[in-house]
Amino acid sequence: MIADLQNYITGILLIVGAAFALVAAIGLLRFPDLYSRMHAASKAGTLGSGTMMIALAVFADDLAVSTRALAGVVFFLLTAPVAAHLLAKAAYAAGYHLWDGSVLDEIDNVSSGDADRVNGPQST
Amino acid sequence: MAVESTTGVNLSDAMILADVPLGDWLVIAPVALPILAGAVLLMFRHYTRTQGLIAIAALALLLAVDIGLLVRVLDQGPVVMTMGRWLPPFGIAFAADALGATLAAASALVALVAAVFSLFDIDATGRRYGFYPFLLLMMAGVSGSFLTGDIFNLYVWFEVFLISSFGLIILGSEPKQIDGATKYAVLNLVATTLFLIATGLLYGAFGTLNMADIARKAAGLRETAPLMTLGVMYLLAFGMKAAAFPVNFWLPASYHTPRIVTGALFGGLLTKVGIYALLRTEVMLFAPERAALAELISWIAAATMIIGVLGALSQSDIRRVLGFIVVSGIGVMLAGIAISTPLGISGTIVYAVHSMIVMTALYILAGVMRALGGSYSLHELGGLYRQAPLLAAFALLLFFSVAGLPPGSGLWPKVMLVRASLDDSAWWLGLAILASGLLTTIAMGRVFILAFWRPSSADAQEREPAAAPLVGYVSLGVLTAAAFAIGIYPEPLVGMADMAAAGLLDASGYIDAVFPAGVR
Amino acid sequence: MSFAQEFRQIAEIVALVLLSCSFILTMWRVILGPTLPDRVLALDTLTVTAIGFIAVVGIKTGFTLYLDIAIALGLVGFLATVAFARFILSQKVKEEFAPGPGQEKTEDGA
Amino acid sequence: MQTTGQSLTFLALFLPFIAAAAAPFLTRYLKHNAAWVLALAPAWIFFHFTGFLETVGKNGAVTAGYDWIPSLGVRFSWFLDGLSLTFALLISGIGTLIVLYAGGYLKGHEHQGRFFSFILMFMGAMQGLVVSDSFLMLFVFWELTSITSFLLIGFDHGREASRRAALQALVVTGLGGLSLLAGLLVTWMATGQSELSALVTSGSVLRDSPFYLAALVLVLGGAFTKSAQVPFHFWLPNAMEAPTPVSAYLHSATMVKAGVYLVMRLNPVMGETAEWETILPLFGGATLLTGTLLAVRQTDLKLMLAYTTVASLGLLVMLTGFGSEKAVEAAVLYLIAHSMFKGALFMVAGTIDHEAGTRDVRRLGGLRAAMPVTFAAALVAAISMGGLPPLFGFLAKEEIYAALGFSDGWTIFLLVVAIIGNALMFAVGFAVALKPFLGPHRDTPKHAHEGPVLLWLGPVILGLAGIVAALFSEWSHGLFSSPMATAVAGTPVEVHISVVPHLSVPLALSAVTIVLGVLVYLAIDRLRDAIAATLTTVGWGPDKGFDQAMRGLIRGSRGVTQVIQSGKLDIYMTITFVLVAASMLVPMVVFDELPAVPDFPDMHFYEWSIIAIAVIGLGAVIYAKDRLTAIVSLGIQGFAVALLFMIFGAPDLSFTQFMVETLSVVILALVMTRLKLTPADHRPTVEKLVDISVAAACGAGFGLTLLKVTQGPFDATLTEFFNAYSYTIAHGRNVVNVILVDFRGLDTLGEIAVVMVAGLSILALVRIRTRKPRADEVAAKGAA
Amino acid sequence: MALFLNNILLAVAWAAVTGSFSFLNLFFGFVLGTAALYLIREQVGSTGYLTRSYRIFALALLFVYELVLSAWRVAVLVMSPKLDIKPGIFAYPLKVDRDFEITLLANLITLTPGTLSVDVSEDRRTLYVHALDCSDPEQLRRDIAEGFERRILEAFR
Amino acid sequence: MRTVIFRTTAPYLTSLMVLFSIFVLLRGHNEPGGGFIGGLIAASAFAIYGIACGVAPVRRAMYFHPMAISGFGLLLAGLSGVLSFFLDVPFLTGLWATPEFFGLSVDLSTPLFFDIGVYLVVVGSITSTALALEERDHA
Amino acid sequence: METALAVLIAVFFAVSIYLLLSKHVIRILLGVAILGNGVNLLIFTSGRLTREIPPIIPDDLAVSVIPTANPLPQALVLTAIVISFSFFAFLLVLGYRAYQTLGTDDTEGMRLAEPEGEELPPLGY
Ligand code: NA
Ligand code: NA
Repeated sequence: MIADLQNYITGILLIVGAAFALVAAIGLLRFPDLYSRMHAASKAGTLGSGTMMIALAVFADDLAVSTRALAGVVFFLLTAPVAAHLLAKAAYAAGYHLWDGSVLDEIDNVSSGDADRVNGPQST
Repeated sequence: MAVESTTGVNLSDAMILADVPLGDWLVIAPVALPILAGAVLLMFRHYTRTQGLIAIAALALLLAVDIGLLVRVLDQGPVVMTMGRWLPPFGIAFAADALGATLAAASALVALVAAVFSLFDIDATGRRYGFYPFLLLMMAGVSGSFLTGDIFNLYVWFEVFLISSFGLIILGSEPKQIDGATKYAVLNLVATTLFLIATGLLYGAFGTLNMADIARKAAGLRETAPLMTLGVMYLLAFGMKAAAFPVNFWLPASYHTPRIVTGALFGGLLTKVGIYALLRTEVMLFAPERAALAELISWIAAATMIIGVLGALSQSDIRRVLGFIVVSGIGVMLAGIAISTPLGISGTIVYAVHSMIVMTALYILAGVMRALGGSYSLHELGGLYRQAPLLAAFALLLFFSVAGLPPGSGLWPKVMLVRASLDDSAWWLGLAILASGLLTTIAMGRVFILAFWRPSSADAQEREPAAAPLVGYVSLGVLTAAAFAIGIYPEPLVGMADMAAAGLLDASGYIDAVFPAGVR
Repeated sequence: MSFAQEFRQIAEIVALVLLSCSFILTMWRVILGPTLPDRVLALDTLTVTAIGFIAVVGIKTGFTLYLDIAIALGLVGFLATVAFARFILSQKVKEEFAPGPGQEKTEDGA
Repeated sequence: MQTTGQSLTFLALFLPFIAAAAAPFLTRYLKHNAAWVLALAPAWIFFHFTGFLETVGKNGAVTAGYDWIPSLGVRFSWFLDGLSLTFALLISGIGTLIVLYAGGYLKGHEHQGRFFSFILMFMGAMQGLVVSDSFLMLFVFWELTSITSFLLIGFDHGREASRRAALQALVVTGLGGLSLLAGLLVTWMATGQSELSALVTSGSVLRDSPFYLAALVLVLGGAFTKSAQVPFHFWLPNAMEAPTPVSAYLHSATMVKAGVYLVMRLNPVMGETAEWETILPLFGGATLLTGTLLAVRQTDLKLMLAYTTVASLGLLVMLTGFGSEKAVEAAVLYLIAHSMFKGALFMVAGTIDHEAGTRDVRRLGGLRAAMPVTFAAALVAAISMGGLPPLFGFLAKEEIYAALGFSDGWTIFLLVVAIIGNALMFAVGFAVALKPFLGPHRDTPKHAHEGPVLLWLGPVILGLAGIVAALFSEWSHGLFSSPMATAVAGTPVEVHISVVPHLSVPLALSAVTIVLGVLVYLAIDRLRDAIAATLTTVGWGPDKGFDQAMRGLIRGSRGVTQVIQSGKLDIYMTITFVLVAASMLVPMVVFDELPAVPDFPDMHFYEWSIIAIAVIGLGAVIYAKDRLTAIVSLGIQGFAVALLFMIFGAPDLSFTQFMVETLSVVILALVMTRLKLTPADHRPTVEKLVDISVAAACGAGFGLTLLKVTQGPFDATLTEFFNAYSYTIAHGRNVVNVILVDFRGLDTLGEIAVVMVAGLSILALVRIRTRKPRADEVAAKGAA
Repeated sequence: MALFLNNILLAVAWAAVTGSFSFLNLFFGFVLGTAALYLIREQVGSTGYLTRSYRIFALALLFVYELVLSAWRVAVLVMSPKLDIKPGIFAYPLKVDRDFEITLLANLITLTPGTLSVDVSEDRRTLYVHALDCSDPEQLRRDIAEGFERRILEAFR
Repeated sequence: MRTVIFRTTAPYLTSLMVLFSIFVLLRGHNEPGGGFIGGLIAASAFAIYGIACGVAPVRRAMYFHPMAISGFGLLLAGLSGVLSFFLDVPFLTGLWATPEFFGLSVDLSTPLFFDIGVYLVVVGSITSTALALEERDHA
Repeated sequence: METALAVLIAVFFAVSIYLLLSKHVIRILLGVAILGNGVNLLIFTSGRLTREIPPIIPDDLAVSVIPTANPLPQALVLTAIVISFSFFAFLLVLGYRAYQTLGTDDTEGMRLAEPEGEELPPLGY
């Protein structure tokens, strides 16, 4: 009975996770600029693989494996935002434009210390 | 602290349980010793003063060990140790036969002498950034290559000496050096990669990596496995390592760029490892395949000798002259492999030892000439005969050696190889050997008359006469004496080479040593 | 074989299909670009997707030892993105102020 | 063989080298008087060899020796018969005189010790050469004579002419040496004999073998170059660049006879064939004429003698090749005579040079009063050279004419050649011996007077020896001539000719020769101008050709090298990969090793998707327009590989691959931040097409070979072993790791050595900095 | 004290990773953690560290809730046939001023789909956040201030 | 890189990764992992630390020069092979011992020390490379 | 499976060699990296393929009972990966230094060791 439950939960988590991964990929394709794409990629993606890791944790009979899988999820939650932040910051500092349809850009010149600004603040 | 089995398996099915005689350690010591010494030197690389002395001590010990090994091999046949005491072919076997032991001893001698010379040639920066660890690790790689009985392990040792040679060749970071090193590194990487590929495929076909095992299985696999293709791949891979025409370009492109002592080590050692590998694979493992390629190898050999020496004639930088001379010598050694009669193989081995000693000595000579004459260029050098008569005597003996004239060491292998060519009806190969000898005589004779006899130019005379480096003389003296000794009494070396050649052509002794009776 | 197991196995296949689609779509972004950070992001996404993939393969084969690879991948995938970010940052600055090749000062040893 | 005698002979062969080694030290302490000590070595050798005269005369030959290189079947063995013994005595005897003479001549020279050393080595080499029995021993000593003569000719190395002459000698005799080696090896192969003593008795084997002509040509190649036969004659007169007449003497009077010795030695083996009897007289005759004509053209005493030496060698070769017993006798007699008179004349020329300060025959005259002893010695030598009684030269000349005869057109032709040659030599000989001494006294750079005893002792002794040998001809024939002629002919020969003239055709021919010679002597100045004019008109000779050949060789090799060693990595790589492709595809096709056509692979869809990722990643690397995109794409294909490893059950590999791929990308990115590299591929389209073809061929080769390999059966013994004992003995469940740290731990040890060294080299690369060379330094370095 | 806590956490992490909470393993993890912390001793010296487990737990709970909710929103957005987004970067004035808190806040913002921390100003007073829907930046600022930032302040002060 | 977020996170990540690397190293004999992979992870950790906080803190943190660590690793690996010399068994023979410490038995073996050697070599060399390159970049 | 891999490996080699034949150091380096992967896959495939079953002996057994993937090629590839990574790193830094010191990333311009139009050696004596 517990085994069946394990199987069901594993299956569901797998599908949900994979679906999120797909969403991430689609978002990566559909969104108009880097910054928007990052929402899809680093969030949906992390969530997706995190879910699949949890599926593994559920599936595994070995407590050690399960705790390790969960520890892995925590690792991702630690690293993913830092990576996303660094990439966004670097891209912005290096002068990669926001999408033309963006409605706001409140970063002012002084703060982006690493490089010259390319875009001025845009407001609608 | 003994090996034990957890589940009661019979250990003797998997392991050699007999105690290892102390003397068998001689076969692995030439690798373990320089690795450990190199590691220690690296840990204390800021002690630049003592680095050289420790390295020399380690290399002297290495030479002693190699000589001990050679004596043991000559005395009782191939010495084998299987690492981790696993039964061959499952563990990596080190197997020293006369071929490997001879070349290992010669290489240790050369390295020791070069290390002595390096005291003069390598400055504190060079020591701090690893000259001696590079040298020792290179020797570990070279020794490992000569002694291992496992083809993948051979690849590993190739890589060890290759990466160490990279370290040596870039040490100093002169622009010219970087340029030469780039070509050296890229092309050599291609060669070793090809070696690795061939080895991977060989494993796929044979299911084993132990060379003795390969040797005894090859006959049964000719139907199904593409052994001809593998044979040619090895030929190309090792031909490139040995700098055979037309894949020799990496050598003249780079050997003149690093510190001269590095040139000495390279010129003496590295290409000979390629020759060794050719002997091991083409002669011992792929004999029928080699026979089918004999004609091709002969032409490669002839072209290599002649192209090499023509290159030497065309250069004005002595180091570049020497680089091409190295190539030319490779052609001579290939001739023996093409012929592959006992005499031919033996000639190749004698030539290899001769070339190790003499090429190293010639590079060191170039270094001393540069120290005294201020240049490597034949345009600028002069007056060395008057300045340093002893050096001239060394130079002359070495020039005669490399040209194959008495009383130098180069005469006998050439005699052997010409004779072997004639016996094999490859008269044109013999002719090529003799022609390359004549051209080498011209090339070296020109160096002598220009650099030694010709009075130094007016502006050179204004220069302060440089003091002759004592270590240069010592190194040269040792190597020249060795070349002279081989020249006037070659019998011991020829005897060893004969033994080595016999062992290659009939691998049963080697196989029996690796797989003693009763082992599957 | 119980229905629950069958369900899980179907879910594995579905997940693999979805992940394969994600791989391909992500690759598409790599090809399209258009900018450097877009490609880096795509690579990052690929890493993340690969982690999921490893988890699915781990479940499918029963060899949960693949998990450690996934963990390591999570850690080092981060490193790649960091390095790229650093590269992207330096690039702009460099192209304006970088010294030409070989114009460095003499400096022997350190 | 009595061992004491054997070891004494062995010592005799090495004594010159020992003396050579001692010479510089002795000279440092004894100055020129060291000559007296050093001369003891050749003198002792001379007396040692005289001890064999009786045995050889009785028994024919003495052989002895030691094993040298048993592995090659090479012995250090000597062979003393009439031929070698006579040569040995000439060499050691004259050698003694030469050492003494050199003591006087180079008195006070700063490198006198070195010079003693060289001539003693040279002597030792000659000595070894003529007594060698073993082929290879003969060859070793042969080459040693070349080498020591190189040193002697270049002794006055400050002058370019000396250096040129030394190199020329080295090249020409080196060429000959190699030819000789080849010839000896062919002979060895054809006959199975590697010792002269054995070969002499099995000449017919060689003559009948298909290798005869090859052996003949190759051996003669050695002999002719050494003995300065046309067209290799040019090096010998140039060798007179040697600073002293002493070395010049060595070259002309003995060393060059090495070739003659060889020809004589092989006469019983190779002779009496059409080839032998055509080639030798032809070259010998040509050399005789060329030598004498060029001798007439010279004004330098040393050069005049040198060219007559060339001529004499031609005569000797001609006679040896003539093929009759008489001719052999003539050759033997002439050889002995020549050694003595030419030796004396060279020493005389040297003495004149030493005392008067010039060797130009046009500036010398009237020295008879100042140098009476020298004049007397010169006169005796010239008489012998001119073939007048009562000297040994007369016997030789008579025998020559007796040998040639009038039997057919060929012999008449040779006879005419011999007469002309002898006449010219007569003239030159007297020109050397008389012109400086007769006539009115002329001013010379130095005020001439008689030289010290060391200078005149040699010529006088040689002159006396010539007279004694001629007067007591039966005795000297029995001692030298007959045994030597026997050895050369290969059959017992008795020489009987004596100084008592008796009316005969040869005597008439001698008279003709003398008349002609006197005429030439009188007209020598005009003749000289005429020859000089002719030579100027021709404007080319082998000597000039040598320079052209050397320059051509260097220019040509530069041309070849520039093509082969282009300096462009791109070309090197292309050649390499063309060969890589060929190394797989050619044997596969030629030796029928192509794989069978495989079935379509059964792969799961997700496996295909990983393969697709890999391929797309690879494509992206190629098409990447900027380097970062390329790096990203590189990472992608690496990831795909890692995933492949995973789905094929290799977690460790996959793990490592992910790590390594990431770190590669990281390091790439770190390095790239400092580089401003050309982003795109600038290869021209044609080159791209070539490169694509090469790459595709290589790819196909690897793929096909792999397919072929995997289609064969697989031997899984190793795998089974590792699986069986990984846990049970090695205590590890991860078989891959157990292989890495235990079963094949040594691979791993090497591997980490690689990692360590790579780290250290990178550190060295990054840390050791040099400044960029300035443009002018680049140029300078390029030239260096 | 803070270091000691860190060390304990590392030991627990070690135990979790190795899957064995035996005393020996925890001890071993603690020793290794000490070594690991030693490596970064310069950076961890100044961080104040007070455990308020309940508040941390509450923060975690909020995070999971936000994560799921906004993930769903982004998924819907991605999958909707017409991509209707108004992205932009808005400045968020920070109340938290410690490095650790800023980092935590920024990371939590980033992890929640729909918002992404792009940069922190030099003076560490402003966080620049990219939002997929930036039509009402004031609302977004309010959400953060009332949500994550408040919980962080509660948990760590 | 000049960002507070990264600089704050990196040290923790570094220690976490070092920890994980040791874990991977020690279990390598029975599960995927081992010295090489562990070493790579640790080297990545130091690389990140260096990128985030600069090279100098990393160098101080490691105390020894990375290449000296690498050399020590090779020495350790080599010596664990040489140990068998004293037992009359061939080079690199796996030797096992289970000594007791405070009542707990601990498995010690030469393959373990060998693997630790591998780990140290990899950590040392790759960290040295990464730091050298990062340093040049900052220069 | 081996067939599919053989084709893929062929593509790996072709791409890598195409890059190696380029004149630009950076492309050559990319080629080196890909070459390493191609070789590793080749060795791996050469020892025959097995799906998904890693050569790890289960906790409750002393010897694997089901056929696992061949561990030996895996060990060889591991060694090879490490080595090729080391070489790649070295070459990368070398290429970088070459660019710095020689001022070009075009191998045709790297002519310091073998300069064009060098003086002939002395033709005299
Ligand atoms: Na967010
Ligand atoms: Na090309």
